[in-house]
Amino acid sequence: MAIVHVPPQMQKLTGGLTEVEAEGDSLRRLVSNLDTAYPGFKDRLIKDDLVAPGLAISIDNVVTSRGIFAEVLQDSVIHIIPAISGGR
Amino acid sequence: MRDFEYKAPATIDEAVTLLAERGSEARVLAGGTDIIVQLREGLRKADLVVDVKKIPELMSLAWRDDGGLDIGGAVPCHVLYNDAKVINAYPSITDSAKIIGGWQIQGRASLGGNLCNSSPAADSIPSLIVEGATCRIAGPGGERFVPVQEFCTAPGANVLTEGEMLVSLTLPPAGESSGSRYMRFIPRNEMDIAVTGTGAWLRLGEGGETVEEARLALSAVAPTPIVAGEAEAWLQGKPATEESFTEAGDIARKAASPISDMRGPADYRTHLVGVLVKRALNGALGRARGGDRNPVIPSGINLC
Amino acid sequence: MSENFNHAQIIKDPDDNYKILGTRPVRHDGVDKVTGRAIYGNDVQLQGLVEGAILRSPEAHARILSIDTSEAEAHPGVLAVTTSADFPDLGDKIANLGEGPVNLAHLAANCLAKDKVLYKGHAVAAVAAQNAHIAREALDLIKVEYEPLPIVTDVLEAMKDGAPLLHEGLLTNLVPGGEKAEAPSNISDHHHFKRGDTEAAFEAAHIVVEREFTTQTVHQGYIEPHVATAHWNQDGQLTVWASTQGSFSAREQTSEVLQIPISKVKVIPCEIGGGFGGKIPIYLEPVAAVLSRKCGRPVKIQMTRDGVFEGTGPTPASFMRIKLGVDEAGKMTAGEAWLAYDTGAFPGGVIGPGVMCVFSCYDIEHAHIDGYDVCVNKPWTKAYRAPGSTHVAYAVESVVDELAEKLEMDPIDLRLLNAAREGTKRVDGPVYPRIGLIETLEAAKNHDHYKSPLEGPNRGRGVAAGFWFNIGLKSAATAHVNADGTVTLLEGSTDIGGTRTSISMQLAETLGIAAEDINPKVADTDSVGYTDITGGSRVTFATGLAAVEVGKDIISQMKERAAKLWECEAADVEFSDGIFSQGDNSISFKELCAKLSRTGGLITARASVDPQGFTNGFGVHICDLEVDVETGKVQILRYTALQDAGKAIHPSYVEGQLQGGSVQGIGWALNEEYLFDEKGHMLNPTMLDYRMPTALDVPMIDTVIIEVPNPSHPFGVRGVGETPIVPPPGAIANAVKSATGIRMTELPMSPPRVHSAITEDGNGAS
Amino acid sequence: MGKKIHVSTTINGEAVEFLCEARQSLLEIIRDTLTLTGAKEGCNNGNCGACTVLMNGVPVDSCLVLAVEAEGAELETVESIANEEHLHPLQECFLEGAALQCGICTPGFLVSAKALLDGHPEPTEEEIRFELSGNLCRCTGYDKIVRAVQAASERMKEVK
Repeated sequence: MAIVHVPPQMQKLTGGLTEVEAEGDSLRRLVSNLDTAYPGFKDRLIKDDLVAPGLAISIDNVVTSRGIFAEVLQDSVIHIIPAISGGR
Repeated sequence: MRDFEYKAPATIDEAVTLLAERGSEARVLAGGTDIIVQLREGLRKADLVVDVKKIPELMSLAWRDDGGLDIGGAVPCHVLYNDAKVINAYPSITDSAKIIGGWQIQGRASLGGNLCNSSPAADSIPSLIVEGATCRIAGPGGERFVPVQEFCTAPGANVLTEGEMLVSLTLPPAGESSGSRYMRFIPRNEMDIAVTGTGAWLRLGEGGETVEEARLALSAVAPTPIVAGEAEAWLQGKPATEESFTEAGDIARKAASPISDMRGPADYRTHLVGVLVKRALNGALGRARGGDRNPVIPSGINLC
Repeated sequence: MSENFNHAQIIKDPDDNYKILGTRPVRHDGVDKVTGRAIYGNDVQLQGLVEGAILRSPEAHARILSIDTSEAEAHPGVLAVTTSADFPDLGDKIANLGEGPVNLAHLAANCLAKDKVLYKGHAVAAVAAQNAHIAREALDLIKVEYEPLPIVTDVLEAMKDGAPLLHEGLLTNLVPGGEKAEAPSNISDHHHFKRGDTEAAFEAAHIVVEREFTTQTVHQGYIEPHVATAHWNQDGQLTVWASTQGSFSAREQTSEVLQIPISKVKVIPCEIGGGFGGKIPIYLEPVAAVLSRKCGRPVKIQMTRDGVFEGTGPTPASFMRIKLGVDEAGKMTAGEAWLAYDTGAFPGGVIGPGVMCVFSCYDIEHAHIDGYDVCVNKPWTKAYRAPGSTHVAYAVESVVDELAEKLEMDPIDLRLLNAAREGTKRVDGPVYPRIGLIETLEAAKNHDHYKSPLEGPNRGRGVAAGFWFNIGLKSAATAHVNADGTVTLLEGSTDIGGTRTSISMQLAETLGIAAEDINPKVADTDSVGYTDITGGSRVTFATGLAAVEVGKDIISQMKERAAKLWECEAADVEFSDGIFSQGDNSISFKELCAKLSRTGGLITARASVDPQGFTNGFGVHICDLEVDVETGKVQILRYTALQDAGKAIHPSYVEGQLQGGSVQGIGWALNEEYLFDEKGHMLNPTMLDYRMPTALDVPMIDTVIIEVPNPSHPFGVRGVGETPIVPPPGAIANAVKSATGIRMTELPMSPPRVHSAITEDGNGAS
Repeated sequence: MGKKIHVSTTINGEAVEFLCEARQSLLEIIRDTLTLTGAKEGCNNGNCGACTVLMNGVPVDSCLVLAVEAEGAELETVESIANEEHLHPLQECFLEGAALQCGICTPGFLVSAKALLDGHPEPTEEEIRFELSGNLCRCTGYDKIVRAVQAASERMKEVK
């Protein structure tokens, strides 16, 4: 199971848990499973098949540019962080 | 910018006739480094631009028999600071000429232009004042002479009336045992407008230990460049020492009535007057005692 | 010849034995650039070209009641006039433009204001005319009726209840992409990170230092003004000649603002006269396009210099409160940061990287970070070299310096004790891969500069560290192998600082040929695969990787040709050091090229990459300076920049990045700032009064390159370009403290500010 | 539009005539009319030096010269620094020393530096920095530019 670190402002959805486990070999599947366990995640994280504006997803310490199709491994560690908008 | 007519007369008479005919529609072009910017930005308007650089008197350096110098109104700065005789006679003027804008500006800009632009922060005006320069002005009514310290009347304004133009700056012979220095304070080391500037001129008494006569002029601390008369008078007969110069700086501060603007707060400018008067007097003293008269490259501490 | 140029010290990776990488070939575009032949945006000359000019708002905040362009249209020589009425209605559409989401309505309204102007200098209308003089004359004939509104320019003022609102409907994003605040405000985003129990950790700390810092708006200051030329053909095809950091990004932004398919837009990248992040957004392209559509002629618009300062995106002013606690040994145990950056006129500034960079150099167990992006009546802020990181490094490195002083510890030792390393978890979550901060700090400590005594009154030395993420993103490249043994390389990364060469060198290394045998071309959007912007310190890393992939493809195709010659299996052909071989057969790359046309034709190869393995860059800077205590003026005496640069492909250009970034940071630290009057008008929109350093203001900048290879790149490349701007303000502030005893908590440390701090402190001369 | 004025001048050793309006700058004319686009517009205000050309041997900001003032003048632009076959030592040293990144300021620096070395073949570092302070560069931090000028000064001495 991959570990998802939940940022403080989303911990409402997890009942205060700072990290949760979820299954899924792609970000899409992982978020979908996460949403089943903790309803609301999918809406927060995905908009129109893309990672929601303003957000970035770090999988194993690399901010992915592959959106919901990014590969997730069995022991991956996921962080939800702000996107570097314009910050390039 | 709006288009205009361009004339380049060959004589003073022609130029004065043109200027008199066209009155406020006309602007004189010398080096152009101020007027072209002002026309482009709409700060000044002109229907006629009169380029005076084809007039021989405006482009010449003429040493007079009495040892004095007439600097043509449009002689560019680089001519002055590349002339060893000018450097030796009037070092504060070449100090100024060497730091007005960058090299590219100095290839065009002239002391006459700097004076006629009449900015309170002009670098050359304090130097011209302390070296005792007089403006030779031509106009429809003939010639007249005005000391530089009386030339500027307000920011961007001066005594020239319609039809008049500055022909040259007349400098008295440089005295024995005298030296001068211009210093300005700017946040960068080059390419900047003076937050405050100071011209200092000294003549030493016999033995070189006392001040026989001093002249001090300040820029960017009043609507026009000014003379620090009280400090000048106080210095007379005083020992030529750091202590005297510090005191003179304190007295000179009282002459300052600066405004706060983006280049510096008023109290800071007033403070700088004291620092610059002291440093410029020290520089003038060194030269009066035979030190190097070449313009100083303003990098490093205390060389602002 | 090269001994004259005094190159940097390079601390090499011992396993490194490259032939081309690490050498210093002359750049491929060099001769064109020293002879004046290179074509920059404003050098484009086309048949029938006319020139445009932009009308800018004299108000910092106002409703536009009406715009009357009739008189301008009637002016002789005027060909077209446009306002935002000519743009399609974009509603509230958010587009994902490769580098991140952009609110299209904001993007368009920044190109030409819609119903409100939000800052002085906001573009309102544009004119195309026979020449720029006429276009500017016509601007004066456009009548705009404004209803002035109250303004707010200070970030903290703008956060207060009752502050004038820039966007009536703006609700703070409390969670990125999710929950929003209930009442409108100027705060567009609130970011929040928390780890551990900060309160208890501060309670238990041996020493706690807390300080507040402010910085002012600064501009990238590229010497080339923004310029764009557009030609909208009768067949609906739009061609844009742009000075942009990303031709594909410019194409996407332009097509979205104009709501035309990207296939209808071709962007031809010109040589670009500096960007530093400021030439990622578009300003002129859609405006020139609409004018061209209206008049049927190609239209070129070049911004005036005051237009660049007032109308493009500088980087934000900020307010920061930083608190750090250490135990008796100096180990950092607790950190707290409260940051507010102004985003300017529209939401979406650089607070995101700010909150992620603030404690990024250190391993801190308990930390709490809040960051706010706040709209104010100033130009829409944009990226500037390591956006958002310089601000926080200035603040944090000042506090770290103060801790070292209180602990009576060497400031580098304190940093070494707490430095992030492989495995350290950043406060925002991610864990560091192999990084080189420790190596860089050690190199600084051992450097002659740090070991030399500094003597003389009012002199001081400061050090500071800095961090930047670097990025990967997408790059493509195509190569044609020529019969003479050279390779033509098409790539899409606009070359701002010599990247044609750093990319070509990676292809040359792969192929075992000379860098001069590669002929690189920066191609237009129709001629090369999709490539993201030149920014984020990514081009040598990602486009370089595309070139390596291209090289591998070439080798594999050429092995087949060699196999044909030798009647063997391609799998049996070996390639090494530019030689193909099998058994006793061998042939050089060049020789084989000559035989290509007879073995099936010349070869083309291509690659498209989206590498994920980019990694971070850390810098440590050492600065000696002297303060003129009578005037408050600071003179930099000696400066050394050290950086963990991965493999330095072309060391001269790595040094150049370190030196250029350092001097930009020195400018930011000492004199650069936007000055505003009470009406929100910028007072200093000229290169005279916006005081960037001149050659006379800085010393030589010594550099040390520490090559800690990036394990995810075949040659170990890390990004380099952005990190060097991060440490200077902190290093200079710490040096000013050491020289005068005064801690400067405001940027810039301009002479009046330093003098006033000295005077208030009572130590200096009055 | 204003009345056009006829101007005869010499640019890079060739006699040239052009028509211009009085308000047009020398920079506009050499770039747009004479298509010598080596001189660049950075500020159009005399503050950056990117448009530096030599007028009668003296460096000037061509944005602050009216084109009509070029009547009878001798002008040199960056295009004249190299001869038909060889780059000037300054150009070689700028390339070998990587003294340019984006390259927009380079033509102005080369023209100023050439004027400097022509009049002053062995300048000190401080003199180089002072004389080039009218040319702004935002990419290099000036280090490599100053070194390139120093290297060119050495190389020109060797040639002599």
